[in-house]
Amino acid sequence: MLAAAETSLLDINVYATMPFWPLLGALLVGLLIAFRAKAQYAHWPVVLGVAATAVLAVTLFFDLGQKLPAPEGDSAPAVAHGDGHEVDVHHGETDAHAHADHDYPGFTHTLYNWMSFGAEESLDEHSNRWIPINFYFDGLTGMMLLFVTVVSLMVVIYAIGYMRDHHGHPEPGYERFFAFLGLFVFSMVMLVLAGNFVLLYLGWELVGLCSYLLIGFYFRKPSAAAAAKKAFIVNRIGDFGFALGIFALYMFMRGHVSAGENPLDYEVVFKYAGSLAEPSGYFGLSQASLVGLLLMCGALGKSAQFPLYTWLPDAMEGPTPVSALIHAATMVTAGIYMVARCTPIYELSPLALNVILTLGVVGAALTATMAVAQHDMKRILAYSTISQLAYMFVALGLAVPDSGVFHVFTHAWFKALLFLGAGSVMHAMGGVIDVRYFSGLRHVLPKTYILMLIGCLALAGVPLLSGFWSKDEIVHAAFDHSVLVGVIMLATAGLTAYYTFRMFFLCFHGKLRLPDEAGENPHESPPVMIMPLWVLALGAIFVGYLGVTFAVGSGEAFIGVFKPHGYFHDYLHASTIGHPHHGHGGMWLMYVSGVVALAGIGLAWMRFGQAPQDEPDRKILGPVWDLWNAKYYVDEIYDAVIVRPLRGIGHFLFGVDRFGVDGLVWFVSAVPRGLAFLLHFMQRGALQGYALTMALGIALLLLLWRWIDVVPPDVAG
Amino acid sequence: MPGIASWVERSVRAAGEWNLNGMSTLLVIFLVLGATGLFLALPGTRGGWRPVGMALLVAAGILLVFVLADFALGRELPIWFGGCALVALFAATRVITHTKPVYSALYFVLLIVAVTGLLLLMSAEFLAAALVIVYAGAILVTYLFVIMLAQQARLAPYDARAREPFVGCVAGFVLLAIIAAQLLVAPSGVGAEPTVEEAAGTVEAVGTLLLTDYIIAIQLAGLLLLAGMVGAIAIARRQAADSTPQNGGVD
Amino acid sequence: MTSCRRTLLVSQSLMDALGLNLLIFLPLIGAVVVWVARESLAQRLALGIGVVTFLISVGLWLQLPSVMERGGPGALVGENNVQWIAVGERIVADDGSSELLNGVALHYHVGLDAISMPLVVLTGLLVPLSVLCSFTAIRTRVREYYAWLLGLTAAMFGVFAARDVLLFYIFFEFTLVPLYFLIGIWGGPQRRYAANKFFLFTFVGSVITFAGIMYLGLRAAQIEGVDLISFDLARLSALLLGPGGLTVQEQSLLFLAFFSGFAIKVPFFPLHTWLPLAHTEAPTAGSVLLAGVLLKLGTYGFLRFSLPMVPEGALVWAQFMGWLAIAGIIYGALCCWVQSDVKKLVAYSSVSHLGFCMLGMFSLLPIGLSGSVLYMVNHGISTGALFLVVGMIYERYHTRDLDKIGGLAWQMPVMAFFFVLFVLSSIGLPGLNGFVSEFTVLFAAFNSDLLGVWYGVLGASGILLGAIYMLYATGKVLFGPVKEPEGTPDLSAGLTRDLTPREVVILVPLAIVVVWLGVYPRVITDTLDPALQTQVLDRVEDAQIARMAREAPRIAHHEPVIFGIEGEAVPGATTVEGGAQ
Amino acid sequence: MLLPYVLVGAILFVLGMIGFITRRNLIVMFLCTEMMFQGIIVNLVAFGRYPLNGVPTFDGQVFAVFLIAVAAVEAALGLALVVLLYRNKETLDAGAWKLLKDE
Repeated sequence: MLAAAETSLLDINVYATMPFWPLLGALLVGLLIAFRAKAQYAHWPVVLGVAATAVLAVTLFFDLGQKLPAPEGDSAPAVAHGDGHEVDVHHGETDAHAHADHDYPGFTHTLYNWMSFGAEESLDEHSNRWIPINFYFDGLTGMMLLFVTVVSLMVVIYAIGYMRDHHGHPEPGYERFFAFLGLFVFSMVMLVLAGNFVLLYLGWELVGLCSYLLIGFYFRKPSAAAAAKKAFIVNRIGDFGFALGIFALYMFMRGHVSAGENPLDYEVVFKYAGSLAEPSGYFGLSQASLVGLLLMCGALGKSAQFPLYTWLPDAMEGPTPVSALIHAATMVTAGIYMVARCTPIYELSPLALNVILTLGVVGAALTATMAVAQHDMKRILAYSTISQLAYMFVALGLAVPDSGVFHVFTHAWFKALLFLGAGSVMHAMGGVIDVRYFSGLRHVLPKTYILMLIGCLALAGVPLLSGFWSKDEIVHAAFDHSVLVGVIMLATAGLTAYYTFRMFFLCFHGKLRLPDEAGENPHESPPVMIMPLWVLALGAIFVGYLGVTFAVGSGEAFIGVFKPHGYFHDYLHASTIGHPHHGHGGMWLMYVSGVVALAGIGLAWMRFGQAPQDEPDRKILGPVWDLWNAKYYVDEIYDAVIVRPLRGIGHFLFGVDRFGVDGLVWFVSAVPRGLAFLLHFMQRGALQGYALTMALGIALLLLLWRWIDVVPPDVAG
Repeated sequence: MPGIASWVERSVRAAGEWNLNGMSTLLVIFLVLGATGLFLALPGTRGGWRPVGMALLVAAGILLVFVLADFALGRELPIWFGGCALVALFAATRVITHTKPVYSALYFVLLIVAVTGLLLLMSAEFLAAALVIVYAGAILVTYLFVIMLAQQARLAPYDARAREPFVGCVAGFVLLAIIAAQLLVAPSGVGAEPTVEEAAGTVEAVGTLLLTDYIIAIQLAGLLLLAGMVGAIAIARRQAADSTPQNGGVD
Repeated sequence: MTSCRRTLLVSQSLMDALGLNLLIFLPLIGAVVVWVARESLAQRLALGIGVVTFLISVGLWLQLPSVMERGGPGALVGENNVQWIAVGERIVADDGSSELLNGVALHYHVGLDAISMPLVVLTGLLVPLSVLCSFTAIRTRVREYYAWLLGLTAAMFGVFAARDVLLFYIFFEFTLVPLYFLIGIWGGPQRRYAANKFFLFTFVGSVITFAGIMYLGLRAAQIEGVDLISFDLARLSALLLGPGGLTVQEQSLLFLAFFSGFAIKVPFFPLHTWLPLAHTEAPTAGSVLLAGVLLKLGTYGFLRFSLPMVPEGALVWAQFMGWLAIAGIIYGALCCWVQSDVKKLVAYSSVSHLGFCMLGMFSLLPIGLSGSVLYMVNHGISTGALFLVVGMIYERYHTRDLDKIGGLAWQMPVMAFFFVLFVLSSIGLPGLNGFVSEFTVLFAAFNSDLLGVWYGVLGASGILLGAIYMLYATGKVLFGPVKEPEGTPDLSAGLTRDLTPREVVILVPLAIVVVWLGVYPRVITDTLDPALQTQVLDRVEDAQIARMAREAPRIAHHEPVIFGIEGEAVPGATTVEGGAQ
Repeated sequence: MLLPYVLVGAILFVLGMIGFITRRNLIVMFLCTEMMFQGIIVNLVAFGRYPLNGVPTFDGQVFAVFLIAVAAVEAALGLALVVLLYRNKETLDAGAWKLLKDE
């Protein structure tokens, strides 16, 4: 048990408070708003809350690294199965069930029981099944929390500077912004910590809500309001499947679990995950495939995968820190996290993995091409985010979720850096973000220039920066799977380098040009904004080394020093991910991928090095470029194929409601109405007529009385 | 007469089984005669037939005497009863057949007197007196006032013609048939004749009853009378206020 | 010591009984007083009575756990049983007490168990709020208005408290009259038509229910072999499901009889057309109580009467009900999406939401039933709150047309906060109350043997559609550029641009409950679940066993595997059929 | 000896009813209602005097007294109404008032 362990830094109950500090901060800010306090210092509660969480997350990271049993596998010493139970807070019974096929090294900490399922028929009355509020701790949790909270903290600090005008006065809604940010960090930590699927769904929806609220932060702009709505609804489409997946999981699980086990707890689900190999009885799929595909729908929405990615570019309507935090670094990786978390289920379903792989490959390539033909800096980054998320999806589809999570990890740092850098540019340019309106900014924004360069290099996958290591692993796995997928991945990587540096050169190189909005004297951002960027930049450079081993002198190493797979992977293997099988693609691929990245950058330099005003690509590609620029008209197609017909059905049904259903009721009422029409001639208004009717009525009643014969027999004698 | 009596009895028993066909033929004839007679006697366009109607009604009355006499055979039914009953029914018939409301009202007085006789036969002296005083003395006078007030110079068209006499007679006599059939099969209370002393004390007895058991009801009746008075005044006032300007001064 | 404690308990239960009677009669007396009071006093008086009833209802609620501990899951808080209307011959005992021998007896039998308690507290909560929300909205015939509102309150408490079927029916119908006048006098431009339609729809349906209740009473007397017809709930259900009880045909017909009254009230899919109209025309308080409480009379009726009294009928019709519920969910949601009147939109969302409620109920699983009761409460809170907010907007802008207003979040940030909160509760955001009920209901539908996966799938599409129409409305009302009709906001009634403190006071309790029930729904379900099990589910399960026993011979004809009850009972399947009910 | 009285009472009642139905004059119609009262008074007294079982009581007479009171009230109000109606339309024809007619 972690709490009892001597070396653990903090008590488990302290870790369990982790999500609530930002929430507390958000609530305090809410109170400040309610009592109309000054906005100037409204960020403090949230900053402190997030900082507390971040500190806890870092501590937890090291605690878990020490305490979790070392993973079994060929490279690590084998550990007995029973070890998982020693850290089991939730229920201490150690008798392994016969059909429990896996024990994962995580453990659960329950706060309280949330919802009741009532007593199940198969159980005795006293063992209700619950959906508890519980947290699950394992390697994946620790790793996710680490970057989520640290990146969040950086973004929150950055926002203190960003959400102000040039004179340092807070924007309108400053407090609201921080309240939402606090709420978001709470939700995201909840999502990662959740110990059962319903709580996961809670975090899932809450981060969606925060995304909705923050995209719509500038709600007076119709485009922002529409984008917020779109984000929420598209996510809900995925959540529809996600919820069904949870239902299905419960349906399949409840037969397997024993008394006292809550069938949606991670611990229970993954313990009995092996039983999901049975056929489900629907569509000829196995249970694992059905559950896996349904859960995947959620990931498609949340992680902006093809075909549900369309909300993410629009989401850039939100303030830039939001784009950095929610729509690049953290929230959008929730889908990847969820699929990785469910590795024991996906392992059983090649079908689901193939679907994930296909969607990932299509998405990665498609959105990379779109990014080539955009003008808006944030949108370029958004498409690149989608493309990178698709990369991670490919890793999941290739059954190497540790590589996927590694890319999630590295990506969070450099993408947050890029977005915040773009935000810095935007801040200086007075809100203009279209690369056509400015260039040569390296003269006015030198620090931002350096930081952005680091971010772009990392994103492009230039060797020795973090993006390179994680991306290379995925490319490796892709080549292991098939050459076609590998080539597509590699090409996409090249494309990524190309469009990233297209943006970079257009923005920072060439002649200095400024938009009118920038004012006379654009200046570098204040330190409160630049400092977090440095932290992120350090991350962008160095976090990749967590995932490699130094093997100096070994022949099987990149440039003779680095070998793939390192501490990160070992750490991660102490989780539900287990030990994915990695092929040995050979070192040559690493060199190739490095060369491809550099080639992409070089091509971009050749074409955009002087930040040309006209689009050189457009001249070459012509209509194809236009198609890319128009994002393949996917939004328009969705609108025409789904939205309009559905709304048409709504109109139709409302018409049916007004005339059809109501008419039906009218028709039913027509019978008495007709009868009344026939009878209303009797209503002649003459007094005697009524008297006559009354007399006849009395006669009839008497007849009836006689007929029923209620004269009591004893009186009749 | 005994033959008729047994025939009646048989019929009555048959009626006990309940169907209309089995009912006393005598009663049926009475009902038919009465209905036809009343139909013809009611004011209307059949001016020439009114005497026929009257004759039929007289025949019906005689039949009724037979029915009653038959029933009373061997029991103490005073001859006074027959007399009062016939007078009452005659008066009642005239009330509804006479074309002139004044005469209707006067015949109604006769009806009251006859009913008083019936009540006396049942040794209900107090009620008999009350009936004469309240009805003949008070109510009918009011009626006459109103009739005078609203009197038409000549025969009013609505008095000259009955409204749907056929339907009315049929409905009325069907109801009567059903009631009579019920009565004939129902057990008939006999009750001991009161002694002279008892009979003499009815006023006291009724009075005691009214002021003991029914004291609350009496209060309520008083309240009702008061409310009626107030209502009548209110209506009268209202008409004075409302209708005068509209009708340009009827009075 | 023991006797002392017993005395304490007795006096406690007497206090409870007094409290429950006050709950019903205080508003009734209050109605009369308010009617004759001074106009300036009427508002405060009504509010005071509303608050007192709320406190009483909470007080009774706090008694519930201890009462259940003493008296088992079916125990009643504040039980009262008096013969009220009795017609027939009596036998008088020596001590002067008399007992009815034959005829009809109607008991004033009231009491609250864990099933009705949440709804009573919900009513208690909504009544003072709806009084409070009328302070500025109602400016004509003020005394009458509050009198009718309090009359409605009494009827609503009575319905949930009644333990006598006929008494239930009396209160059930009695709710119609005040609301009829509330809509017909203080409603919108089409109020007369709306009031008539509302009255006719609900009344016609419930008359058939009345016939069903009469049949139940007669049949129970027949089974027991007495001349005395009475309608006590416990007696009826014990008799009707005991030996010689109702046959399946009778049960399914009786279920339809109940259906006609309750389904219109719910309202179920094809019978819902009165609802949008009534909601749009009703004054805000009327809408709040209509959506918050009165619609629950239908679902409560199903739960309290249809399921326990005619469980086999419920089994026969369960799938039919499931389909209707799903049709309601999808149909209502799609209709919502195309509304331009925001109040009508919320009204249609009720159709959709109550479809969820019924779907859970007819899954006939423990989780589904408790989810369904939770849904009743949650829908009452979130939809009631939405109507309140919409009413507040309407008071200022005199329009509810989505195309005429917009961007109000800028003008009224506090209102926007509450609006968004209640919208989120309504679309089932986890952590808020709507989620718990929605999720459990869908769980139940998905896992039910009677309904099954496809019901769950189609029902779950409501999650998606709900988000679409609600966010559509939110976007139109709150976001985008500010759009206000000419000459508004109208602040003549002493309002401010954003919510006044009074209005905030109205919404804050609801907001608290929304969050509270979202994170700790067990405050209801801990007592609710055992009560549902003994009051409803046990009977349904017995009926299921009986049904299986009846079908066993037929199945045995085709396959060797026999669904036996208690193993060897199968050869005498007919005896099982008779005995197992 | 109940039956003869009751029969006469019934005939009086029915004759009154026929009169009420067939006559058009409001005053005569009112007279007819009084006639129906007479039939009922006879019945009440007869039932009290000749009970089906037990000894004669005076309750029938008491009821008849109340009936007379009611009749008096009815006459007062009814005649007031008749006068009112007459003043409004100058006719005693009951057919002149058909406001309840459903067009």
